[in-house]
Amino acid sequence: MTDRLLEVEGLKKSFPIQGGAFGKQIGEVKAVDDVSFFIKKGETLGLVGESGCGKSTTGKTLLRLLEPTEGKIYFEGKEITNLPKNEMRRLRREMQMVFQDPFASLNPRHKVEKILEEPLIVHGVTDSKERKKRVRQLLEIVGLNDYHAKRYPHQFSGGQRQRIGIARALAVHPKLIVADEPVSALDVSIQSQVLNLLKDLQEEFDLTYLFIAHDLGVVRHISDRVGVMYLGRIVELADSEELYENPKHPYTKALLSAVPVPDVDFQKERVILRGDVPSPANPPAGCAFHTRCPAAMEQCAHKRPLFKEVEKGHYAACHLYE
Amino acid sequence: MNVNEEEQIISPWKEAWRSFRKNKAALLGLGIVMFFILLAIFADLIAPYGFRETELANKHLPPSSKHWFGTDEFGRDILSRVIYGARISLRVGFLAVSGSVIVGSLLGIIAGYYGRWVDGIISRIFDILLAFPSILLAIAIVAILGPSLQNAMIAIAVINVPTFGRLLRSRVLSVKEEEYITAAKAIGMTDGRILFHHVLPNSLAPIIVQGSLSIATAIIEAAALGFLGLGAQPPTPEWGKMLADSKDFIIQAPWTVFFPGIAIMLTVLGFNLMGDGLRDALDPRMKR
Amino acid sequence: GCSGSKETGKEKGGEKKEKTAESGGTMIYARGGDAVKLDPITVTDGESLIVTHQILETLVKYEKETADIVPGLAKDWEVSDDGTTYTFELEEGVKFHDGTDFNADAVVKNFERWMNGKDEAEFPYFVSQFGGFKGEEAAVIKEVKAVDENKVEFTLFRPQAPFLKNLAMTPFGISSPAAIEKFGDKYIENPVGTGPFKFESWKRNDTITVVKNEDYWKEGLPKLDKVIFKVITDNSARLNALIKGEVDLIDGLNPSDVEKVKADSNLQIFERPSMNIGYLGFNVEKEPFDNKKVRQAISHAINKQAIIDNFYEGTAEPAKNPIPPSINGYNDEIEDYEFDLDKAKKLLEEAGFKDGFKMDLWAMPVPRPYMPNGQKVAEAIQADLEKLNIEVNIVSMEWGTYLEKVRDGEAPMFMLGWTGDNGDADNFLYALLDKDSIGSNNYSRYASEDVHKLLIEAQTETDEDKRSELYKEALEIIHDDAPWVPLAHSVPQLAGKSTIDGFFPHPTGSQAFDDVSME
Amino acid sequence: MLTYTIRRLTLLIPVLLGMVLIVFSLIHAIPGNPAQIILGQQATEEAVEALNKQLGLDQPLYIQFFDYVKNLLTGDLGMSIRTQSPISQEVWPYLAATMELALAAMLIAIIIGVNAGIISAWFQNSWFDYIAMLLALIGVSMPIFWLGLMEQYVFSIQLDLFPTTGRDNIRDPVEPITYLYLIDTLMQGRFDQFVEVIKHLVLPSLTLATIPMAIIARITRSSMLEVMRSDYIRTARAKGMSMFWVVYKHSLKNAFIPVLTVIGLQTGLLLGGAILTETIFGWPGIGSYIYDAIQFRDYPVIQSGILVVATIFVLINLTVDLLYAAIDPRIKYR
Amino acid sequence: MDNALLKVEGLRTSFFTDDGEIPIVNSIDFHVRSGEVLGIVGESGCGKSVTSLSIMGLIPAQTGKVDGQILFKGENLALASEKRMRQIRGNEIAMIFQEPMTSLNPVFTIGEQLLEAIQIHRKLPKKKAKERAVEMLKLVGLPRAEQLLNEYPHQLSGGMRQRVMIAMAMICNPELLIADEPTTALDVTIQAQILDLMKALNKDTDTAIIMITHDLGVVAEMCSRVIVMYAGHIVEEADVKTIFKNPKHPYTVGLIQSVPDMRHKKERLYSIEGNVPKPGSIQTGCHFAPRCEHAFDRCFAQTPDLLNLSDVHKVKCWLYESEKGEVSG
Ligand SMILES: Nc1ncnc2c1ncn2[C@@H]1O[C@H](COP(=O)(O)OP(=O)(O)OP(=O)(O)O)[C@@H](O)[C@H]1O
Ligand SMILES: Nc1ncnc2c1ncn2[C@@H]1O[C@H](COP(=O)(O)OP(=O)(O)OP(=O)(O)O)[C@@H](O)[C@H]1O
Ligand SMILES: [Mg+2]
Ligand SMILES: [Mg+2]
Repeated sequence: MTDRLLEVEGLKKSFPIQGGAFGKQIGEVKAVDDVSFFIKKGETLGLVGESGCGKSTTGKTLLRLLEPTEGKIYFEGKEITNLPKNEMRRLRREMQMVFQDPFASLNPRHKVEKILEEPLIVHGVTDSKERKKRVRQLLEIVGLNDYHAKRYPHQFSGGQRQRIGIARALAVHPKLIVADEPVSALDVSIQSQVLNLLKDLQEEFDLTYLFIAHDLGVVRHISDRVGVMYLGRIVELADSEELYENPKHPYTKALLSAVPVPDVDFQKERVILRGDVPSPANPPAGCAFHTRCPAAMEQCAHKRPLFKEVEKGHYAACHLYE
Repeated sequence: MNVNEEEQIISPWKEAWRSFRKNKAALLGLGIVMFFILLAIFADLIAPYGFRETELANKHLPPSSKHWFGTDEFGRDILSRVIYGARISLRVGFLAVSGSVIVGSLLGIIAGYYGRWVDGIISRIFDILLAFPSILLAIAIVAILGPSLQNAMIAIAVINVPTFGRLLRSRVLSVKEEEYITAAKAIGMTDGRILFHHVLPNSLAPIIVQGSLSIATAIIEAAALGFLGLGAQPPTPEWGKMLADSKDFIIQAPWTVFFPGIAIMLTVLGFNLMGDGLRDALDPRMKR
Repeated sequence: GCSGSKETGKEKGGEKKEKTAESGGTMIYARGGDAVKLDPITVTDGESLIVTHQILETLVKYEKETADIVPGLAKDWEVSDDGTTYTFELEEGVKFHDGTDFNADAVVKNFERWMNGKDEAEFPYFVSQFGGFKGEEAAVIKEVKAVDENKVEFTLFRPQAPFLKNLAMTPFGISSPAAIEKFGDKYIENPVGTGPFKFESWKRNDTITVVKNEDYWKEGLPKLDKVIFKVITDNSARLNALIKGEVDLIDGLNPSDVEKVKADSNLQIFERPSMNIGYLGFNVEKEPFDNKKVRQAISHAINKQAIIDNFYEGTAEPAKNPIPPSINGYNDEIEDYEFDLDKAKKLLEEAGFKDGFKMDLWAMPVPRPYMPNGQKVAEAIQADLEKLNIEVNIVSMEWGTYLEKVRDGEAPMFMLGWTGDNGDADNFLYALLDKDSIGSNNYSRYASEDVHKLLIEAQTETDEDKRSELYKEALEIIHDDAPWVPLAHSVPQLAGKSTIDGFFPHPTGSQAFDDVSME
Repeated sequence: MLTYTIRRLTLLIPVLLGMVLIVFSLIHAIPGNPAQIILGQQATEEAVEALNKQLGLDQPLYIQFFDYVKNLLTGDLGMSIRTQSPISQEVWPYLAATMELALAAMLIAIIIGVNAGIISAWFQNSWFDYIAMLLALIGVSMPIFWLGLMEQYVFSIQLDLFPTTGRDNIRDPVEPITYLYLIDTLMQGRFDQFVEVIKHLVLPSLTLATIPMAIIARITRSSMLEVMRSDYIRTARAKGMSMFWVVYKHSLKNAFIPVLTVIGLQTGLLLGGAILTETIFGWPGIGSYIYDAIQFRDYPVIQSGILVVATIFVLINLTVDLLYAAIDPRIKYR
Repeated sequence: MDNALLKVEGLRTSFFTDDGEIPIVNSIDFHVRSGEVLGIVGESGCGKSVTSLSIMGLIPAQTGKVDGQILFKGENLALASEKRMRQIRGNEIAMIFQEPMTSLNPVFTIGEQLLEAIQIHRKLPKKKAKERAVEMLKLVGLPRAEQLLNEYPHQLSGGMRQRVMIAMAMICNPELLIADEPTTALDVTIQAQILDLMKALNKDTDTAIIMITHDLGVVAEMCSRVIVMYAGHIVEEADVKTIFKNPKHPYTVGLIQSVPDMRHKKERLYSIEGNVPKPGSIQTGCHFAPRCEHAFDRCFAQTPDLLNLSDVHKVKCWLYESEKGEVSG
């Protein structure tokens, strides 16, 4: 237990759908639907899945930027699910977030300096000289220069902005960083710069990452373990090596085969899935994937498979492995 | 890292000013507005006569070198009255709009930030106020308070409150959803700080844009109330009132009607041009 | 009027269509406001009364151009020596527009209706002119009874000098009792009388149409087929409509437009003899106007002639008395306070206001016949008083509030005026300056015992000459006390097509169009 | 769609109630005694008091309010103090006059405004664009009472092209049926009168149309420009469609949504905001009805007049909202 | 090379901006043969979309200027009238765009938009046209084709919309299809479906495709020949094997190396330092030089020409001048 920095049990998050003649709630989007996992100190857990499957919601919920509907969250062994607002705010220095959109996540009216100073102010660094020093350090850490401090976000390229976002997260010396698709808005040549930076920082500051992405290549590159999400559920979770070489869940298999590989010689067998991802407002009964699953069985349509360890350290939720 | 050393630090405001400066129409608008502001400030120095210098014998003199814009029914110099009128109209515009900005923004922020029933009530009040054609509402308000410039100003401020209230509310709601707000929350920032350091500064630009456009309408509304006899009282040289007072002489002394009308139109045009320019320069949708 | 000739061409074409054999055509009379109700006894506004004047007739009438009394529906009358009994002999064979007969009984029914009024608001003029309803102490009329088919006898509690003049007022036009019964509440929009014109239709805020009464009891009248009363609120718009030939006759001509009309050969001006007074009043209870010297000082400081020249365009005469010259009792011997700033300054100094003072001047927000533009006159007065170091702040508010507040004595200095109802001095002096009228129309709150005595005496005095003397004496006192600065007796201007014939605007404001014709 | 309509209608209830309350309190806060004004300057104090009592104005305010609401629910808008007739019967001619004027103005504004906006957007930065947009800017900056006076002076007095005032030829008045004179004259087959009515309509409706026309032109232009930059327009062009069809078929329908909002808002504003135009051109509409009522402190008329206008305004905007559905299938009506 | 379906020579496109005329596409040459799939890769903003829009003649004259030759079956489209271009667009050259969400008009039904595409070019009676539309929808693998005609774009998912776009593009049997990042906005599983479909269409109808993308995986999977663009220039052109096996230009090399490979974990990714230059900011020399590890003086002073390394391999880099001195023409 001690090596687990964060643990999540049966996490659920749903958003109400309003409608009808009086704006009443007429349904809900089950964005995260009963998810359990843990992250060990110093490791990177990758989370992949198609758009809308609930990756971001999971990330935000476990930082309690969104209040969980159900489930428990433990941080360093301590339950934080019901922590009062004040204490939670203090805990924020331990867990930080890096966002997907480098354009939207920086306040366009603040100078970089101010952006980086803010977390310091919030967490009680009152001496302004001290703060300035720290800002300079942070910029250096993420490969930017002192003179960048006086600029506004719009004067930076996407990759540079993402560095600023990372610096902001680092400002308070967090233990955990939830990186929500930090590179998907970037071009390949820039993407690799940021990925390298993230790796370097992890080593230097002994960080733990929850790394959310939809690019399987990127996830493999950076993660120690990888979880695959589908319609608000984690369908498979294993060491990254294991998951990529030996996928168990049919969805994982399909996903892996669907990725085009930049290699002309590489021949592979494609599993092309039929149809689209169903709506999380109205997910299929039983196994959420059974509507598209090439290996669907009769029971898949009404019985929800359990998420359990099928091999050592390799978890999956599929009736094939029962 | 190839950073161009000469590249300057451009704040969003500076950048807005840059693009504003390139906009000829906007500059023209700014010029017109500045012109009238200067007229207003230095009216005492510029105006050849006092605005209430009555000389009944000089009644209705046509424009001449002595009286560039002619004289009115009381023999007062119209040019001087138009110049002093700038004071009135600009003051009405600025004060009335400031009033609506302050009250409207406050209500809008409260509504947008607290949501739920607070939002419900405030938004309904805005809906209700907006459901009345504004001039009718203004007339009713002035009727209660009694006709005077100050009361006309209050009426105009009241009818513009929902405009700013709604603007701010929707701004707060949309800024609240921005990722940098989530980022601020993730840092552990308090709600108050988020409001004042993130939400408000990012709502300023649309307020400025709307404000400058609203000053334009406020000036027209004040003139309209003056025209109906519900605004400034004599001998205040309010443009609308000047129009109303001289509309009976449109045939004998057209200049008495022409110049105040032109003054209103130019000022309003100036604010509109400037407002349009500001919108182009400040509207974040145009950026990136 | 650059287009006059073209217009007339069009005009003729338009009229031809309507004209039948020997018809007199349609006259369109445009005015600033609509009637309120067409039952004249229930209203006080001129716009209603001028319409009902065409439809209903009174027992006695004013002479066409003066306030002298001539026969109306009553062809003759007798007054008892003590002045308390009036016997009227009625025209015979007169019929109401609904076909019922006009007779003594109808007259009695009308008066019975009025005398049994419930509150003053119902029949305001009845109360103000005849003291009150049946059973009230102030009531003047004791009884009205039919002596025979065509004879009516009025018995009064006490003599009333202006009784006949009151009876001649338009509100006391005789309605068809059958129609009152038939229409009930709706009678206010269905007037039925004996007049030269019959009511036809009323489009609110737009037009009221009356048509020729073919069975009118006066031979050969009316000459016109139809009169349309049209509302055009704005003075200049109304004139424009006249110039363009859209209407034939307008009232409320701006003094500033008089020259223009005169210059147009297609148009003519009609002047309504003045029966009004516009004045600047002081609240004599308020400082500093409780000081006679201050009031006199200001009387010296106002340049009436300049005001008249500029804001009445000369269509008024300077006033020195509170009553117009046409009224019996006018005191021409009075010497007006001449425009003299030095005198004014001296008086002010004597009163202890050498350095002047600050004061609110209330200005009327609406044009009235006696004051076409209160605001502007106020501005002129403001400029005049500035020279005495009196800093004047012009206050204006909506008309109803204005009247109410001035009546309550809130205004230290105000502008107002009065138009006579019946051409009698009592209707000016008692109503406006008697101490009994404080809280009512004595806005100055001027209370002089001497004046009061004279006015009360004049009320019951039936000898006109004696009355006249009494009023002249009162006017002397008033002049010296100077509770007002009488400004002007304006001559309201109307304009019409030059083809209009036989029209004379009566000083009271209402006149019949029976002998008006258009070529 | 039906539930959406019902929902929007139920949402109207609190708004309407709030409107009634606000109007009522506003009107009763107005100083000035209606009785005084009705009776005029010459009336005595007793007369004024008596009339107050007769009109029920001496009752406590809350009783007056509840009575008023109760009456409203039964469709009774009250009695005009001045004319003593039910407002519900009286108001229609005025409303019709204003509606005719407002609709004519709106029609002019839409036809000219939309087309000017389209052409400006199409030939962006051309001289037409510059001139049209400059005119539009001047249009929104114009005090319309001044414009009205000037138009009246030039077109009616100097050039003698149009009549100065009123809705019809006073000498040959329209016999009202619906009080919408254009319709009435046609129903009666009086084409000469129809032409007359149109002539009377021209100047006031042009004056009234100025501001909405300018606003519509500007909105149309900017929303056209936005739409024309959009991907689906590029798609349409990539199909080989001609620019004309792209503009009139693809762009306009999309661009029309913001324009529709403006049209809704402006139509409502025209209804009430016509006061100035109505006074200048002697148009017996609802604006002058209310304005006169204010002069006469005719509480019931002011109250109900404003309410009627505001209700129509609200309903127009509701209609506009519902119309979106016809144009834009994306708007969901659950 | 003369059997080229499309031959672009010296294409230059520049835009008029506040800062003056800014060249976005700098004199590029390439060609497309009938039936082949040509890939264009490059980073965001390098001018891929502008190139394709220039070919289609969809750069408005007020905003930009297109120079050079665009020979389509021997006809210079750069000089063609708007009328002629309309006949070609959608008929002989069709195009699909990156954003399936916004590329369909939200206020018209799928049917209306599809029929429009046929009826502009083929005078088919309505019924025939409808049949054709249904046929196309089936061809791109959409279920419920008849019903779909009456639905609005917002009722469809992203993948379905992109299929509709393809159906619309293919409805007149064009000879060339320009696909501008057709799958970038889609999820991997959906992307796989669409790529599959396009491959099939290419094979069945023999329509040449220009596949614009920044995903090297897509290139490897789909294309036979590749053009690499950087900052408005073509920096390298070769068949797909050569590009991946034997890239020459430092940019191409860097690009390929910086992609994380899903199949095996690299310890550290290669990365090209710096950022893509702003258009118009570099006046002289190779535009990649500021980020290039191998850059030398000449690179900053002089812009290299496109060198023919072999028949199928061209590169724009001074490093290879000595290897093969022959300038392509
Ligand atoms: N605030 C919200 N209100 C309602 N529904 C929401 C909200 N936030 C997310 N959702 C819904 O929850 C589901 C999961 O969203 P989430 O953002 O977590 O997906 P994601 O996996 O991060 O997708 P992407 O790859 O597009 O970022 C989606 O269907 C989304 O529409
Ligand atoms: N209308 C225009 N006016 C001015 N500049 C333009 C215009 N259109 C495109 N550009 C500029 O041209 C450059 C190339 O744009 P283009 O869209 O071709 O890039 P791309 O290679 O397709 O990128 P992406 O991968 O992001 O689609 C960009 O810098 C863009 O800002
Ligand atoms: Mg996400
Ligand atoms: Mg592109």
